[in-house]
Amino acid sequence: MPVDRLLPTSEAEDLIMLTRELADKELAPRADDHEKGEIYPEGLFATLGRAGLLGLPYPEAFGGGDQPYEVYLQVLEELAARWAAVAVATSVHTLACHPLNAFGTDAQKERWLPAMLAGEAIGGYSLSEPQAGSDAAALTCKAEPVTGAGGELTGYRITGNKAWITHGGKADFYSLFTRTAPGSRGISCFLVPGAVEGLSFGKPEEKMGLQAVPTTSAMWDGAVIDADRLIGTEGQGLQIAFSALDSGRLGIAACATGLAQAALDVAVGYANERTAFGRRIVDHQGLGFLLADMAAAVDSARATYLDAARRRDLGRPFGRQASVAKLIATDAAMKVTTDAVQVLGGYGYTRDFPVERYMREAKIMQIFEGTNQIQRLVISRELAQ
Amino acid sequence: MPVDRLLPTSEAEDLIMLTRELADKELAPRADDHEKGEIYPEGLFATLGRAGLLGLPYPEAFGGGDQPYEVYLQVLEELAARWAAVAVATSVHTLACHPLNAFGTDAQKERWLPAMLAGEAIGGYSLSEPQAGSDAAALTCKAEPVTGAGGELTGYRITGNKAWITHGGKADFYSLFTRTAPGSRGISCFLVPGAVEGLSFGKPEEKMGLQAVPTTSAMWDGAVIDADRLIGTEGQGLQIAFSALDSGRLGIAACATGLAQAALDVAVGYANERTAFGRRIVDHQGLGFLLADMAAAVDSARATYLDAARRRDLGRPFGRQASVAKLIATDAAMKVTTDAVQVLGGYGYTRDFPVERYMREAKIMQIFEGTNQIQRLVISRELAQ
Amino acid sequence: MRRVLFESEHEAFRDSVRSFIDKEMTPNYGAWERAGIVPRQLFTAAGRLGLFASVPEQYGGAGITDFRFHTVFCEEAARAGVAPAAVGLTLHAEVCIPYFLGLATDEQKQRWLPGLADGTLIAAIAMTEPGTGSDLSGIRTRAVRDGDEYVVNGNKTFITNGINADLVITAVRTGEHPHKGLSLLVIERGMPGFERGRNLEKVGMHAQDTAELSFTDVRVPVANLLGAEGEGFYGLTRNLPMERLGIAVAALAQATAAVEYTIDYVRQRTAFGKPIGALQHTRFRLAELVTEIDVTQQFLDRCVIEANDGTLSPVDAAKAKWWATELQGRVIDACVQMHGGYGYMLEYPIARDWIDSRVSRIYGGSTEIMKEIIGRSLELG
Amino acid sequence: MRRVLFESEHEAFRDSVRSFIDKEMTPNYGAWERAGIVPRQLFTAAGRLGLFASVPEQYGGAGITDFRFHTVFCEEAARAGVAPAAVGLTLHAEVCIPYFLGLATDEQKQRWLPGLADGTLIAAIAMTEPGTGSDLSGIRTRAVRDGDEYVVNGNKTFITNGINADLVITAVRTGEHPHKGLSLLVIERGMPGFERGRNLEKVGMHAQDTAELSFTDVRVPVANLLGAEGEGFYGLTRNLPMERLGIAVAALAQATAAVEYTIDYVRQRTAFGKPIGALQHTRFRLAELVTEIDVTQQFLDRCVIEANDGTLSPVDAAKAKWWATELQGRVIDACVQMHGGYGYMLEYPIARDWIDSRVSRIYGGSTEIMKEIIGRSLELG
Repeated sequence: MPVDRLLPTSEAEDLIMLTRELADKELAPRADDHEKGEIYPEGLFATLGRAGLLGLPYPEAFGGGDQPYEVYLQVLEELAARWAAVAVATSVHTLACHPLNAFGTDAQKERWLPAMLAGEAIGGYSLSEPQAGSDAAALTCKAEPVTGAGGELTGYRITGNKAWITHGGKADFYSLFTRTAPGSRGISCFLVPGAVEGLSFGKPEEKMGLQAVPTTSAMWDGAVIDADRLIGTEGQGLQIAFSALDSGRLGIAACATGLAQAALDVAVGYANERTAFGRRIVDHQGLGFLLADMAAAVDSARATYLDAARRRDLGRPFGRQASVAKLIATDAAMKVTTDAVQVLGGYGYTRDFPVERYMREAKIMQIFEGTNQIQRLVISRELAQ
Repeated sequence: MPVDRLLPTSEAEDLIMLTRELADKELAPRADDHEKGEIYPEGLFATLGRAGLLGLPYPEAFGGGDQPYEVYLQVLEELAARWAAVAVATSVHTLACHPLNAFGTDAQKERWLPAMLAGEAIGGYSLSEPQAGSDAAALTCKAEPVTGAGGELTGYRITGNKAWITHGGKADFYSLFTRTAPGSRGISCFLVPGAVEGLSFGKPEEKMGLQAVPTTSAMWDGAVIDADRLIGTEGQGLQIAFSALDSGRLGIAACATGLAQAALDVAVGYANERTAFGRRIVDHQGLGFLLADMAAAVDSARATYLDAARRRDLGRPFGRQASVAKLIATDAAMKVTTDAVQVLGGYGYTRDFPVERYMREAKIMQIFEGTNQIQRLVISRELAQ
Repeated sequence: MRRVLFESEHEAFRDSVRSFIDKEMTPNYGAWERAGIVPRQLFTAAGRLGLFASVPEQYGGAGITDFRFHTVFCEEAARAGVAPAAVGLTLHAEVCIPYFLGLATDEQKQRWLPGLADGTLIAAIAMTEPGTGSDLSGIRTRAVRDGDEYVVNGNKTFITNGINADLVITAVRTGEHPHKGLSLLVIERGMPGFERGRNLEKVGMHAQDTAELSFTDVRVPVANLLGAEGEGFYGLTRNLPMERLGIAVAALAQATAAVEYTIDYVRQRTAFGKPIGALQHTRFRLAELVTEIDVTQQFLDRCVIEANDGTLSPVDAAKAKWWATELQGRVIDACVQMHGGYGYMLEYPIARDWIDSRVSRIYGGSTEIMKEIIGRSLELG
Repeated sequence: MRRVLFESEHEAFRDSVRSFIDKEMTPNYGAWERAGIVPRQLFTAAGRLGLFASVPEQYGGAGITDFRFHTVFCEEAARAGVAPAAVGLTLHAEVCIPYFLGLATDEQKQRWLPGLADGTLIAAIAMTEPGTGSDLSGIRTRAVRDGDEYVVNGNKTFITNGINADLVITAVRTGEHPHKGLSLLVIERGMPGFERGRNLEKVGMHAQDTAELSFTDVRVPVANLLGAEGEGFYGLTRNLPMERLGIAVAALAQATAAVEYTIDYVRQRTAFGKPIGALQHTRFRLAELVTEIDVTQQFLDRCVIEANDGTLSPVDAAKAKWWATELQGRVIDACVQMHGGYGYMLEYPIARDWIDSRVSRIYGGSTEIMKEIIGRSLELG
């Protein structure tokens, strides 16, 4: 039974219908095999791009969908309900388009943005380093100016290691944050190509889940990129990164909600069919109440991220609400997927049913885009006057 | 710091401002003394009525405010943040107006509704009986026809006991549900006056909280009421009661959210002032994270009841969402108020600060308008296909 | 699960305690709640019962320090629904008397122990001040030496037995060092300048007096110094593990009693034509609660044995305190919920338990302080 | 908190277990995970270690039934991060062998016990069928008597040791009564018509084989009937408390090991210039976890003592099982979270623990079934 959604326009309703159809056809049937085999879904993101799903919250002028976050996030949720790794990568791609869209010059935007929003160029986001998780001021990877014969700036030489890059080694471009000067105001943002001499990627991390889309480290060994790939000004990097943070958290909140919804749907379907002691197990009160709490958690997570999204769409502050949404939705996803395994019993623990995968996928959502402990830190600092 | 609300119109914003001013002036300063002394706030509901707050979701034609539930509930929340008992009684009054508004004839509405919506007549709701909590089919209080000389129906004679009546003995009218025939289709709804010969009320229950507004039982000892006080048709009572159920649950969800917000505000204020071991306690991570979880629970509860309210306003099904909202918001209120006592430590346990009262008030919200176990039953039945 | 804590003498004591509670406490409990205090005679009656038996025989006690007797008393008070009226007694017995046993000089013992043993002298301990909680370094009540006396000025709050107490072990500042500047003085009823403030209005625990105390130029003889000057911090902290274990034991006893009430209730109350105990949800919830209680009981029983052996560590006591009191909160809250509307009505003991029990996560060191103690012991960096 | 469970012989056994794990298990563990199974030689090695010592001396064992040795083995396997490879061994030792000890005839004992004792015969128990979980009355595998043989048809699933097993204690239906129609047959490797299905793909526990079994007209001699015909239900249920306690003990051991890894991790990992262990939130979370573990350890240790005494009740075993496995889930999940991104990477043992441990709340009777057992014992109506 599809989710009963509140949507602002009939265009948005059509978009959700399109997403469901596409996702039912292209994502759902393939997710299991790709995740088990750790096989990257070649060509799939191009398909999503052709359907217009990879530039939804960006301007039509550059080929985007001009959709409010309220709608974009619900699309993401529908994708996540079929294949979380693809939804997460879509969220990361959307995030990776943000620096150029918000801080690039018109020339830069005209040159690169249309291909990015059309999904012809898939993006990754490269902020973390091995020893700097959520602590951006501790970054050490550096970009040094390269000058031409006349002493003019022609490019930057990049040296250092980055970590935890979703789509690493597969993406066509990365929004990269590196150090151009000491201190927290010495970070700059670059839109770098996915392949350049002196850039190599580590082997994919062996993760518990989200295995179809690789997460890798990147080694920058003096690679030189053109000077015009600097987005914004030197030293503006942290400002750019922070401006994307809250939106990225909403993306994960939506993915987590979709994942939880999928787990709930499987659990409800199973509980309606399986019988024990002569009755359907959904009619046993102990299990019925568990399912009710799962459903309440999913509904409430959705309402919470949509509240934050609507604030963003209205141009109102939404940072605290984004942290609340990420915290509530990913904790809900962890609880709901874990309980879904329980509902299916021994079957839930086997790979014959998808809930075990959902549970493994949910765990990382409590961790990335700022662990939920970091979200609590953000909220509590807002409460400290 | 007032709650940052999303409201649909500027008229609604004005209404919230008016509510805050009125509540700061008339409710907040008196709540403590009235609750401690168990003193009914005489005249207060008339004041609320004059301000237009007692008929908000009803038609302007009869003196109502014609406000969507999305707005009405946020008004209720603002009241609850100052004085939960008054907000609960307001919710009950609004609920008590529902049978007449939705099922009454035009003549009945013209006769009674304007005074009710203007708050000149305050209402109570009388469904429960001592041995029938949420189990309406088990009602035994009965209404028997009284006929005139010519055998025509002139009234009903009511005999039996009712329980758990908010505003019992104080209200001007009650929406009363009694049995006119056996079986679950034998319940009828009457709009009865608050004073009639043969009707008496028990002494107020000694409750843990919400003490300023009495909760009593009612003893009907053959009291006779006019025949035209039947709302709808004989036997339609359960249908009427069920049609009000979901809206009543949303009212409690809003009250619980307001109460939780008040507790959060006190806790945050205290944590910003009080120091321990040389720092403000809000800066201790253990406490900061607790406050963050409290804030997240309040935000999420509000988003959840508003999602349900918007569905109601759009004329879409919202029964499941109302149960989810009641469950999520009242569980959140219990957790947040309990933790607020903890934040204030020993002071939290004394009557010098209001959080101990908030905690006592939150407990009943998990219980009335259908215990949270009943909500889970409703949700799980919806999940059983 | 079967317990292996008690010997036959404890079960015999349990019988005495039951008849004591039936006779001395239950009939008067409502009146004490309304009065906000228990009468002084309750202490002398408890003395006759043997509750203060840890005082040595030469001073009128029995010289028996066995925490199991205390455990029995807490369990029975909880079962009878009179636990708040027992708080002052157990404070006197298990918190205050040990201060005197451990720190008093022979002369002081002769002065005070006989009265403490027979309940004619009621003790309290005054540590907390307005604005300081568990942070002892913040204590500002000052005692300035003047010849053979100290002149004491300051305020204390949240003092259990604050109204009834004859001897108040008071933490005072005799020097500037946050810890080494603390001393303990026994301030006695009637000393000029020692005033009791109001009996605080609390959310629950109505039968127990909790007061503010104030000291204005109170002249206290040096002979009333308990332990050496500057050793107050040591004195205050050495007995904390036992105090915390006592709170844990009482908390678990109350949770156990609450579940017993609730089992009785759900067997009787019907809904949709069946006892609500027949509903699977009720059965599951009660199964959860009895499990939590059983698991915790075995742990606390081990702690009691270690306490008797003198090996209970402050860290294990902290574990017992926060775990048992948080459990108490969870369990009693669930029991109220299973009572439905009746659980909110004060005529049902479960409603009183709910409001009485909230404080146990706060006093004797809050849950957060307990976690700090345990967390530090892990030496995480 | 200090434990009072073990004697010196158990600590000596602990040393042997450690060197056994270091030598026989840890070096091969990765290969076993990839293979989805442990080799048969592990069972014979475990026989030499003394893991199957409950078999009487006359049949090649030592006649020692002391659950504390099992406890030691579980704790050390968890600490070394090889617990999934120990599951088949402990199933053989603590679930299957007791069936033979309790139900086998002398003739059967002579046939099978020597091989079970030295690990050359590997046992499994086949109860669950596709579509039936803990509901034994739903068993449909049928054994029809034909002269001196039964003809068995049906399917079983989720069978631990399903691939390795030589002797499969199989629950079969010999009559229509839901319970009294059940019997136990020992079906042996190689009997015609006994096929093993695929080794199931599981979320974790990769080093342990879990298989589907099918029986098509398998002819089993009546001499292989374990216990009397129609007494299968009794046979299946009598050993459940021990099986459940075993799961609880393993679950707590794994939670304990997870906290130990995590303490090491938070001491080393830094953020914002300090070890993350210095952050108050980390300290509080770990304080909570060690408390929960300590509390539960004392309870389980009591259960082990009762198990040895033969007094452990099914209800107390149910409490131990659900409580310890739910605790394991909570604790390990929190430990993953404290590892941050590294906790999601399979090279860290905590990540493997997380996926391995999920099943413990399901097998041996799910949490819900445990609550049903406890709830019914309360006789609520």
